[in-house]
Amino acid sequence: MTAASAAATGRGPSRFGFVKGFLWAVRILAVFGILWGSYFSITGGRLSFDQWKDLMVFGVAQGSVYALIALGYTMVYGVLGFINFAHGEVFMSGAMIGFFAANYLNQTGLWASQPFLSLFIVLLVCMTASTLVAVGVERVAYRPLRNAPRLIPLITSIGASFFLQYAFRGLFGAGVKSYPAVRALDGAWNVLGFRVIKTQGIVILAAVGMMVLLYLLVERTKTGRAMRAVAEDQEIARLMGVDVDRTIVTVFAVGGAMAGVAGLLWGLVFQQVFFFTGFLPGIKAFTSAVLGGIGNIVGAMVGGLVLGAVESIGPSLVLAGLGVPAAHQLKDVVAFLALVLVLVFRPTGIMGERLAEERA
Amino acid sequence: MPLLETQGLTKVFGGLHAIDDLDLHIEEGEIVSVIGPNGAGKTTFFNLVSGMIQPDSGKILFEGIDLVGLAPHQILELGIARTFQNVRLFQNMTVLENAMVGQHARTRSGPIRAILRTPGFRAEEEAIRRKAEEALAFFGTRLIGYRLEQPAFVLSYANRRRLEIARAMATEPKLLLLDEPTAGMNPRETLELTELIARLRDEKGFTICLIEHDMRVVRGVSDRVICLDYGRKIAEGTYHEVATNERVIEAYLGTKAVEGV
Amino acid sequence: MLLPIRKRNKEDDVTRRHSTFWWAVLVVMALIAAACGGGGTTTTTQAPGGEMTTTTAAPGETTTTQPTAEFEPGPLGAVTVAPGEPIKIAALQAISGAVASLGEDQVRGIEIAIDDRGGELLGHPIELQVEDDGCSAEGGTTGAQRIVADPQVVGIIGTSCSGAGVPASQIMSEAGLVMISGSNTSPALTSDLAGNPGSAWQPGYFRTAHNDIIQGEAAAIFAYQELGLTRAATIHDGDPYTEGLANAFGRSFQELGGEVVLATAINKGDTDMRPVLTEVAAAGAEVIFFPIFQPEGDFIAQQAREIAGLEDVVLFGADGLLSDTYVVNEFTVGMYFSGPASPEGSAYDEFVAKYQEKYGEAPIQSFHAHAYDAANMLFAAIEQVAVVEDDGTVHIDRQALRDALYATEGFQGLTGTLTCDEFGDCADPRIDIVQRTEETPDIAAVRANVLFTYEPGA
Amino acid sequence: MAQTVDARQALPERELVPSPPVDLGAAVKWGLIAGMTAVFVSAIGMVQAFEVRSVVVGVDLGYLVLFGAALVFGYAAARPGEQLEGFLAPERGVRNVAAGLIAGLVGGAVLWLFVLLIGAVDIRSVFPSVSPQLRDLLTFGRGAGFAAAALIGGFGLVGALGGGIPVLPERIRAPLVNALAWVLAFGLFEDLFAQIFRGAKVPFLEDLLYQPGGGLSLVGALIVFVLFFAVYLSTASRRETVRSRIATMSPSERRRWVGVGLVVAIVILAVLPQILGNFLSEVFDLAGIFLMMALGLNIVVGYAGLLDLGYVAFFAVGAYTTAVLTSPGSPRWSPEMTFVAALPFIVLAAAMAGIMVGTPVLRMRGDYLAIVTLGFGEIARLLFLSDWLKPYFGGAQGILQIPPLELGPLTFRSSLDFFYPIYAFVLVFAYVSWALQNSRIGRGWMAMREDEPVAEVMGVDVVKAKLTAFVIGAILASFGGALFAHKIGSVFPHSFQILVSIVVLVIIIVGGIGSIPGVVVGALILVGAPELLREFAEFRYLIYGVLLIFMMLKKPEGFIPSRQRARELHQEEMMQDAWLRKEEEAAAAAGS
Repeated sequence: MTAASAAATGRGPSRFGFVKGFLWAVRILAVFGILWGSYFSITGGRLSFDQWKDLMVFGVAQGSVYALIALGYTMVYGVLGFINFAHGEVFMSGAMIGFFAANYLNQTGLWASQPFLSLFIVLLVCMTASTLVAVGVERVAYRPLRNAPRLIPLITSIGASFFLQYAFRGLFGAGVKSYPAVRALDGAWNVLGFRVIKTQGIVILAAVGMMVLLYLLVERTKTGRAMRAVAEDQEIARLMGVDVDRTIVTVFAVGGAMAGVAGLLWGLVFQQVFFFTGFLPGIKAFTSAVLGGIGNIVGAMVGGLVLGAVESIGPSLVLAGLGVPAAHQLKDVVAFLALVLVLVFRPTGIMGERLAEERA
Repeated sequence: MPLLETQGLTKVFGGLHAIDDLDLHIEEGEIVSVIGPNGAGKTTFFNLVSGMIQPDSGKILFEGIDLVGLAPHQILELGIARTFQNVRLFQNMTVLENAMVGQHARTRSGPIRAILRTPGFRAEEEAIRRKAEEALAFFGTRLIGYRLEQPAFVLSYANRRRLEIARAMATEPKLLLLDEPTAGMNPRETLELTELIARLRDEKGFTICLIEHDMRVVRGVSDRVICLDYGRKIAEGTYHEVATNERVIEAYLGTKAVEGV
Repeated sequence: MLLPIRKRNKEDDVTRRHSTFWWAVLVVMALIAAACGGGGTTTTTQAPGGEMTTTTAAPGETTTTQPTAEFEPGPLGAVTVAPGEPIKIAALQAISGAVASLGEDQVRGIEIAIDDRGGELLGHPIELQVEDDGCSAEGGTTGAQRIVADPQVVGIIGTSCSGAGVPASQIMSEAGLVMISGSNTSPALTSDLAGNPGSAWQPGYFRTAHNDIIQGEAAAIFAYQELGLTRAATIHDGDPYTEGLANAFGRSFQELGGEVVLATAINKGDTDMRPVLTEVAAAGAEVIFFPIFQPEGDFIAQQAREIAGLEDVVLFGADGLLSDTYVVNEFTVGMYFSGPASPEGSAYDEFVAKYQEKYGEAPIQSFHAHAYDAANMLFAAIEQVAVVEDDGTVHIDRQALRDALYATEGFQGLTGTLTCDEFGDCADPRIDIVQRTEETPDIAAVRANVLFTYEPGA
Repeated sequence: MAQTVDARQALPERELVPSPPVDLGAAVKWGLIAGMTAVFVSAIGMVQAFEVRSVVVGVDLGYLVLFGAALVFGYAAARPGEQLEGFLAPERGVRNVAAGLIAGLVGGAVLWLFVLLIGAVDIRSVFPSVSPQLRDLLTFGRGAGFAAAALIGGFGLVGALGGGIPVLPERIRAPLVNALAWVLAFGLFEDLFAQIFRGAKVPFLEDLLYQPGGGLSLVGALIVFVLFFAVYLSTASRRETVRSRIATMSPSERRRWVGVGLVVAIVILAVLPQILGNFLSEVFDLAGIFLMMALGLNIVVGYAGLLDLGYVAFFAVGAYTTAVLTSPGSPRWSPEMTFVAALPFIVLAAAMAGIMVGTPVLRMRGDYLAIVTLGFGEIARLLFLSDWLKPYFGGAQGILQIPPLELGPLTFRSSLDFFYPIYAFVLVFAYVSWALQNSRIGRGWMAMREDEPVAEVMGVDVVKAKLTAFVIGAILASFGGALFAHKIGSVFPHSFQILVSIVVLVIIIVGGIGSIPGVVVGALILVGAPELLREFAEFRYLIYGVLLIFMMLKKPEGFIPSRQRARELHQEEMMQDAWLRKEEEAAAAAGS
């Protein structure tokens, strides 16, 4: 159709290329596949309505964890413009150190008698640990490279990531560490007809809360203004009297603190941590940040939620409906395909990013 | 038939009409200057013609072919080359390589021929090199000799501007769009470039459209001057006609005074 | 709302003077030197004369001493250990990456086996060379190449992963060595237990771990016949081991007359199992068989309790989860596990005590005992075939060593009574099904709580 | 460095101000860092794990690591600042040694405090490696008092030695440090050197250098030290001249030398595996396969500027296509082709994969591209792993029984054999990279990398250029995959982790992005190093991480930067001067 109309406008080079055709085919196939799979899944009645609702809640909760970590990615990317691969390890270090605090409190009995006080103490420990690690990595691996091409800090961040993983393994052993359970958070709430497991509810609330705090920090405070100035142009910010190094350290510290919060919540929900814990959530969080529009705080949140929901519902809804066996094995395939599709439809992510819009 | 013609060209950025229902034409062999205060939409006009952005409505006809919807490289193949206001060279490539890139659209050999180093490929490479050197030689000794192998970033500001023009020349265009070619040059260099622009038309036969703030340059080279303001054409004619046009003076005085008027 | 994106620097030209290749090489060398100090093989050599501890795994004392006849090497050659020189064995285990604990645990098992012998064999110190198999085919290849490059290495304890075992066993076999794995379970490496060699079978390859087929059958019989369950779901994690075992279970379960209502999978690294468990609930499974590892196994057991419709489901794991760090968790109460039959007595407790003492933590995975047995099997076989000269020189004939291992019968190990078949499957064929209850909060108690013992052919 | 210093000494002395002296306060800071490092390597179990390995005359690796911290940071504390314009060259003398000494003493004190701590409190429940044995090691088995003296004294001494390094005259310093590094390397990589000696038919060298229990003997250490010291000392000046000679060569002359170099390289390649033996050949094979991928990715990232983090997908496609087509064990369909017959299909599959990945990402910018390609890498692995496609690709159980590589009458089976086809392909691909770089299409890529919109306006069809880059990159990677499959004899999804993509990317960046020799060196070092670091078993990725950071901080442009990045200003000046001189001479000749 498009080809015909292009031909009708007259002479000259073709306006319809292979690429456009391919992308349209992808779009049509995707929409068709999703509708087809969903139709069979829903009409097949394999899952009840309540189960679909549960899947939704699970997805949102998982997405909230991604979102919390993604906030740190987005902060660093927004201000410094490079991918901090070690951020997943920053998150892991919070969760890992937090485990020892939680374990100690559990042994003293405080964990059982004063669960919320204990959680608060552990939260502080997690945040401190993650912040210290994040700031330390910045000092050693990134600051000397402030003016290098952006691929260089990417490589040092990979190096830092390796180092942190194996340093934690060496220090604390390779075994899986189990967080003590919080009895007070057993059970579920009923929210508007959705069954929300309490720990998951807390994760969702915390993610939204942290996002709002971060948003206020960036938009409403002097520090936030400095961050935005540095993000815009480091040199000019410096000339305008902004302490660039200090601002960047603040960015890493805040991102680290967010990762620390995520670490504790991880301990609450999954009760497990080991030296490799940070890797996959790190990648997923980065995916979330891109999905939402990297550099965009609200985008990180939205991206995380969407990714979580897609991972949770996608395999059951689309793949199982299409007759794919062991659909949940392919949940990452669904997640990444969703990312590709979103970017094919909206090249700068769901919420977009400022620079790209100017360029478009 | 004019070489380039726009009909009802409109581009809106977030509610702001950068180009608003613009009709203009450029005849073959002309040197046309586009002037106007900052933000009048001059560079947007170049971006539209070169295909870097797409118009919201209207047509851009080049030798009767509508350019709307074409990729920039297709437009270049048709014969439109441009330079940039804030010189955009391939900084880390050599002077010669920069100019050789200009020949990209005029040559064909693909990866397989490049790997096999066929005689056709070698001949083509030789031709590319010759044409690039030819374009560079247009600026005397400034861009040749040892400079051929220098990376572009070591060049002086004026030489970068020259190299950018040479790169555009190497694409063998019919229409050359020069975006503030003399910005940042000293008076002597400006004068030299003014002469050069005239030579470009006379010797190479390019049709030239330039955006310029320096009115001495505009007066020196233009066959015709078009003045834009808020994306609309407010005046057109010879230099003197436009320079004395009330709306033009108003537009400029409303923003800033112009030297040389 | 939006954090502005930093303006991209043009790839700044970062050049430094004196950038030459050699300089860089030297920096690396110097750095390696500076950061890591010296090097060499990671070895565990203990001076002779250490304390000799007797264990149930002590081998039969059948050292052949033939001082007179000159030693004649067999078709695969022989290892000759001069007086004072160590007897070298190698461990090819996954000690990096996400599954590092799997390999590290086994290395520790081997090290304890060496300690138990006071660090020496036939009067020679035992030297253990540890190589990383990376849990991958290429890691197995490189590691095996490195091991076989040293002509003094007698045998290999490894690999951790079947994927690494396939190429490694081939390299090892061609070099004339023997290899005993404590955790490869793929039928491809040995046989289908019906007399047909697996596609990757190599002479000289042995294992103390179970062939997937046996354990799958045991679990299926228990679930179907003893528990009377007819609707099962299986979950694997994409590891060849777990996938093989889950499928073996499914096949047996169906043959017995049960129905596999859902055969699904997760990925290593997944944490949120609730969606997949929702599917399991929807399929109406009565039992979930998930022969996977930690930490994914934790997530399944823990989260299953939160899913509507899975309140009463039977959770069934395999030896991959039969570890201390797993069963201490409260959410494992009521779970069943299949695993090798526990040996009589307190040998395993003693072993765990040594482990704890030596490494400061409880066993981190569940194959340390298999590796321990593998090492002892190897030592026993060496002792059996070694020809010791008067001056202490030891000759170990490679073919004889293989033959001795194939002839292993009734070897008492931590994992049971080991007897090798013609394709190298040595594990005690008895499988115990144990249960974690409120009263069995630690691994020893769980292992002792045997509900059912399966003996093939019985 | 020597040149610039000379130039400044030519200036009148009185205009210069003395440089600030070495900061002794900072030495305390370095000491703290040294102490923390020593505590760290102890707490992660390195000291204990390395205790059993003797490196040089009975000095074991554990203590070497420990005291190495004092040496390195003692040197760091004593290193004089950069000479700034208008300043005298910094003084080197007692003050440097004092700084090293202070750093060492502080470091030793920190470590001693750690010893006291682990003596007083049992922290093993948190740090499993902090065992009583570690305490014994750190106290040398003689209690805390002795430890105080030994650690603080020892660290101080070693720190002072480190601090003394900058005091030595430049002429001695470099050879000395290099020779010591070589001694350590010989001690560290004893196995490798021993194998090389055996392969090169000079086994007596092994007995000469090494003592029976492992580690260099005193004589061996001396031999290595003296040998390398002499070599470095005597060639120091000559290397400078050779370097400047190369810089001023004419293109045709340079081409001739490149030709000679190539012939020499091929001869060396032909002989090398025979000397190396199977294990080292294996390391080279692996490096070669990564090198193939790196050459491919260099086209995508280095030339075309497309940050691809999912490059492993193409490697996997190559390996799986090969497995399905050649193995009798292929699950659904096994035509059991030979490698040569399968080749067109492998190329086709790779090209299709390149288009599948390349097309959706065409309009995406750097970081979007990175994560989307990373996603494609994971998608490929998960699909090959999945139960869904198990009937075709074997799922988790992989595909076994891939036959050895056959090329006409030749069969390649062992690691040693594989060296030849792998490096033959490497040579071909290096040529392909070079040929593409120096062509119309290569210039298009570079222009696109520099400034995509401008390149497009200048006539580069970026859609075509990007797809071409993706497809060619995919094909190169798929060859790597095909050889990999033949070499290993089996394929499993586990071999195609994200880590592979990351390692390949690291290779090209650390080697020098866009530079073919850089990629070669990068692959050999970055794939070779972890294999050589096998010595460090579980600590090798830790060390790898530290190395990566250190490399990037010290040489962000890579080992061998590409021509564009390498153009150093002083070379420009030299060339300019030469040209101007020629002009002047010409003018003079014309005038006279």
